[in-house]
Amino acid sequence: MSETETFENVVRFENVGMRYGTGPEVLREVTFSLRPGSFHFLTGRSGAGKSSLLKLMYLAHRPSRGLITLFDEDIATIPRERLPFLRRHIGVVFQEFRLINHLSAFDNVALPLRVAGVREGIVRKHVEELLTWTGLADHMDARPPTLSGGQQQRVAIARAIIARPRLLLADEPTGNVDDSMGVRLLYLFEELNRLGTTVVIATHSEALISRFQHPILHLEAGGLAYQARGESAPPPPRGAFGARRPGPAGGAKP
Amino acid sequence: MSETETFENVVRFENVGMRYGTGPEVLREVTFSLRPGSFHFLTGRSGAGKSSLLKLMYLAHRPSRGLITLFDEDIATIPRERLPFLRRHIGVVFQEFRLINHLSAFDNVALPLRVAGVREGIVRKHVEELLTWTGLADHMDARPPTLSGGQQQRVAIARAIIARPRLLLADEPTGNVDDSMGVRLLYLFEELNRLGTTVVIATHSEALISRFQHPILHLEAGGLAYQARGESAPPPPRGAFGARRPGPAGGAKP
Amino acid sequence: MIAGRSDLPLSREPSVRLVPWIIALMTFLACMMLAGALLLSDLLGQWTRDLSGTATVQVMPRDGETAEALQERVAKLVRLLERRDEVASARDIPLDEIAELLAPWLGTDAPLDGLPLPRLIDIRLADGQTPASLDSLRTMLDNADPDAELDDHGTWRQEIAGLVRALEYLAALGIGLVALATVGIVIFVTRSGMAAHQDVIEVLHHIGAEDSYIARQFQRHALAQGLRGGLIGLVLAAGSLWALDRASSGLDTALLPPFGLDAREWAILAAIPLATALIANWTARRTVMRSLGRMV
Amino acid sequence: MIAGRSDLPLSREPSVRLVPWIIALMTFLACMMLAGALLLSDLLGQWTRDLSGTATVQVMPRDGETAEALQERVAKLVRLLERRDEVASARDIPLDEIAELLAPWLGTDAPLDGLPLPRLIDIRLADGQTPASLDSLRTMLDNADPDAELDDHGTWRQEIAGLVRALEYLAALGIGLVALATVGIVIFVTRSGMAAHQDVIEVLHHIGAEDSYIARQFQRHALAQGLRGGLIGLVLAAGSLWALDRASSGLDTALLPPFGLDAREWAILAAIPLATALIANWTARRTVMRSLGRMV
Ligand SMILES: Nc1ncnc2c1ncn2[C@@H]1O[C@H](COP(=O)(O)OP(=O)(O)OP(=O)(O)O)[C@@H](O)[C@H]1O
Ligand SMILES: Nc1ncnc2c1ncn2[C@@H]1O[C@H](COP(=O)(O)OP(=O)(O)OP(=O)(O)O)[C@@H](O)[C@H]1O
Ligand SMILES: [Mg+2]
Ligand SMILES: [Mg+2]
Repeated sequence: MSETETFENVVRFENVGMRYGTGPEVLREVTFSLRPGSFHFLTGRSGAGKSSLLKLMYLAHRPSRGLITLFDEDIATIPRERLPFLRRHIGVVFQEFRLINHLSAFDNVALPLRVAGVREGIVRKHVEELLTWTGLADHMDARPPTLSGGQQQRVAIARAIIARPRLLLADEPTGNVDDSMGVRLLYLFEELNRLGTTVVIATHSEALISRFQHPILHLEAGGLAYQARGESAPPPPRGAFGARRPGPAGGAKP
Repeated sequence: MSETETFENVVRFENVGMRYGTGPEVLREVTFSLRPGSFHFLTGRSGAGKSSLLKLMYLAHRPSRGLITLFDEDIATIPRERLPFLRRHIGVVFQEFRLINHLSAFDNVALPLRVAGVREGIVRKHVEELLTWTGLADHMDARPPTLSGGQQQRVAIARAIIARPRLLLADEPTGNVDDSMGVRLLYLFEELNRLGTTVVIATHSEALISRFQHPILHLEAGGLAYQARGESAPPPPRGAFGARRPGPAGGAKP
Repeated sequence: MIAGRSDLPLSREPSVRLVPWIIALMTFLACMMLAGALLLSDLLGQWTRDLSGTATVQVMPRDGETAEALQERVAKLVRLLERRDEVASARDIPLDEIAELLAPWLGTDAPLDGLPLPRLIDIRLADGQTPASLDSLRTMLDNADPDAELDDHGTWRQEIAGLVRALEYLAALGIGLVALATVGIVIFVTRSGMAAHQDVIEVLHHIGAEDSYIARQFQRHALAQGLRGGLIGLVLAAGSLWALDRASSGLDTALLPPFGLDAREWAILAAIPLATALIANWTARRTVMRSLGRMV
Repeated sequence: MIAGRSDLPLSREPSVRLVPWIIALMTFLACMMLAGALLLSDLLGQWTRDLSGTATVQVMPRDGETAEALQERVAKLVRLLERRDEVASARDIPLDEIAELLAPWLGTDAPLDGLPLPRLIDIRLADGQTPASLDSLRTMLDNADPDAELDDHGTWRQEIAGLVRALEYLAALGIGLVALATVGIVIFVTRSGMAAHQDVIEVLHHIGAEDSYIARQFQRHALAQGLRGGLIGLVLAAGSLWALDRASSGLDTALLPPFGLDAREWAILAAIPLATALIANWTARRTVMRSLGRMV
């Protein structure tokens, strides 16, 4: 997978099932695929399995059956050593944020760049830019427990997109911000999408869904009830959005 | 404060200021009062100070200046030993839930009743009833980390209202549930309100605010921008909602 | 752990589960140290009893005195000595015993009969004698018989007493250190166990639980953990001591006393797990109360 | 702790801050135990050297032999003995020294001149002698002079050797236990320190950090904590030993050797904090790697 490579599908699920431990299947017979550059909402009642579906996509959980491909590679056959480099192309906004409490907002957002070995000067520039954009210019040095719920959520979003991932998975990313901030954040996701990132947003907000007319993946009782068509044009030329990731095989460059 | 006593105001703030540590004031000159049986939305942009205002009301933080009364008592003069009994009359839904991860959903919800010394048979009946009502009948024995975001939020709400508090403070209680569940939960709060509980709900959801026409406390840059009139009739006669709290001075009855 | 509804099952995460084992280990160490010290003091007690409780009176023969006259004088002194409070027993050492003692120097067949040998009286002192009581014995002897001399084994006694004191200092230091370490570790693991429950403390507080109720939950938990750990440690220590006793009985050195503890010493040992549990209990209470005190 | 951007400052919460102190305490204990064992082995070494390296030859006078002839025989035996490899030195004990030794039994003015006293030769054996070499000495003496007899202090030697062995067993057991406890505690506190960072491990993992990168962060942290704790413990132990040395020099008992360690022994002590740090490092790596291994 190189910087310029294109894929047929960013994500493809085929008859995927998933269960936690020995519990019942929370996902059943899930089949869908996401083209590069597509933008989907993931909907469904509370407990329908949205977060679980996302967990499969960001490799936090293995399916109990079925086939999953990421960037056209079967995840069951990818050797473990390569997974970290794959993960660097996937940005995740966790429903419960998962910020590191003893690091400042700045350091939390800088983490993906530092792990990938980006130069500190570049890190500083991009992180400050993005935090300012999300209205956190005054809170860069605050630790997450001293931030309001919405501020924490924005830090989590900034961390997910700072490395300009190829696939962005956001779980309820606007649950703690007001509607106007929610709209502003969705514009941010759309901008990222225009630059080639495939986006999936799990949300309950009917306001957002109706305002931004993107195709919908709807889960009902563990199964995919319908998938609105999500074909989109090949990714547009890339601009200078966020920090550049280091090259293909992902070796950390100092 | 006895079961039948009435108050002029459940909560009264007068020129209240609040700061965290040595930081800037996040609340300034806040003045308002809540009549018994009133129902308010608390709104404001992310970071405006909603959660901070609620913290003052549920006695998690002291004001840096100004006067706060709860049930017509100045909280600065209440002896520390009496605070636990005061707290049992205040139900809180925390923005970040704060469930106890190693207890089952059932035990989390039962906690306020057990702490107050309610009989186990009654505890079981009321907790099961309430969890069923909130759609968690199948998840009573699940521990919070194995619940979905919305399920956790509903457990947190159930815990806040199980002891039928006189004052219910809910911080973004519908951020993780779908709109229909959000409406259902608000009906629950209104039912509680009809039974005499004073309710304050911090929320970003314009859909909810416009659907349920309750007065609004709006925070802007740390100050109370406007307080829509919240006069309401004296509390209606009480029905059998939730478990009965033990009597006035609050001593735990076995 | 759940006895009735007012009990709150506390978490069983790995780091908390380790707590009783750490306490067991430290209790075991403290028990072994204490047992070692008790055995050492037994050993030293025996040595010093052997040496310091004794003295010798040397009765020099007078010019031209017959063996019978000397024997008479010795017998008189023995009777005198036995009447004294300072003396537990006095024994005239028979001539053939003296010959035995002298064998390395005089050879086994030396003709002792013709020699004007001094006679010896072996004295076992009563318990609790001081140098002063030896002095009064000496005065008595001087008056009774100017040719009798008291030898209290002073040099040897001082040597041994110095050694005993030094070893006892060391043992006390060792026990003190292990005790300190045990207390430190028990406090640490209890505190870190409590830290893992900080969220529970906060939630209970906000729900309207009284401070003493919250503290009680954790105290009970810590007490149980401490007691369990302490008992495991005690059982391990008892087992090891028993094994050592068995092993050492094969050693047969007359210098070592029987390698076992008496009932009183076992009781002292058994106090250790109790102390451990109480420290854990007290630490839990203090930690919880202090963290509650920081809240409104 | 932050050296360049690839370093991640780890949390400073109270329970984590305690870690180096616990490690310091255990290191201190281990150092004191080891120092005690080294001193004990010095002490026992001196005792046994004093006793087991010696033997005595008793030369019995023959009937009607003059003092001069006896002296002649003794001198010949001394020359013979000094030529043997087994013997470091042999010394004819002069008559007045014998008289001194006999004083308690014979009185200070006993007329020794007329007595047919046996003569004694004091032998200091060469290093590394076995019972077999004593046997060969005995044979030699029997051939040279049937009236000379070798006394190798056998009974005493066996007593002391038994005691030494028993004490050495005990010391080894004590050190083993403290070492075990130290390892256990270091592993425990390192692990519970890591558990406090479980969330960080997970987040780093999801962000695409390689396992070895994550482990390295924590290893470095644990190594630093272990080293800091170990050094504090070593410094405390060194201070205590110095203080003990000062205190014991006031005790003046000839039975205790000078209370200090030599360079080699200090080097052994200094290895303890190093070992502690390495154990902490290894535990951190294992803990992190295992918890990463459980993730996809
Ligand atoms: N770690 C887990 N172990 C066991 N069961 C789990 C776990 N996580 C989730 N579940 C269960 O799986 C089901 C789906 O959960 P999931 O979190 O995917 O729902 P969701 O669609 O994200 O809901 P929400 O909108 O409330 O966040 C739920 O019934 C939940 O109880
Ligand atoms: N514990 C704290 N220490 C220091 N500052 C804090 C702390 N908690 C909140 N703040 C700051 O106080 C301000 C108000 O925060 P608060 O949580 O009250 O906002 P909010 O209105 O609840 O926002 P949101 O809608 O995002 O939850 C914010 O700027 C936040 O950074
Ligand atoms: Mg979810
Ligand atoms: Mg808030």
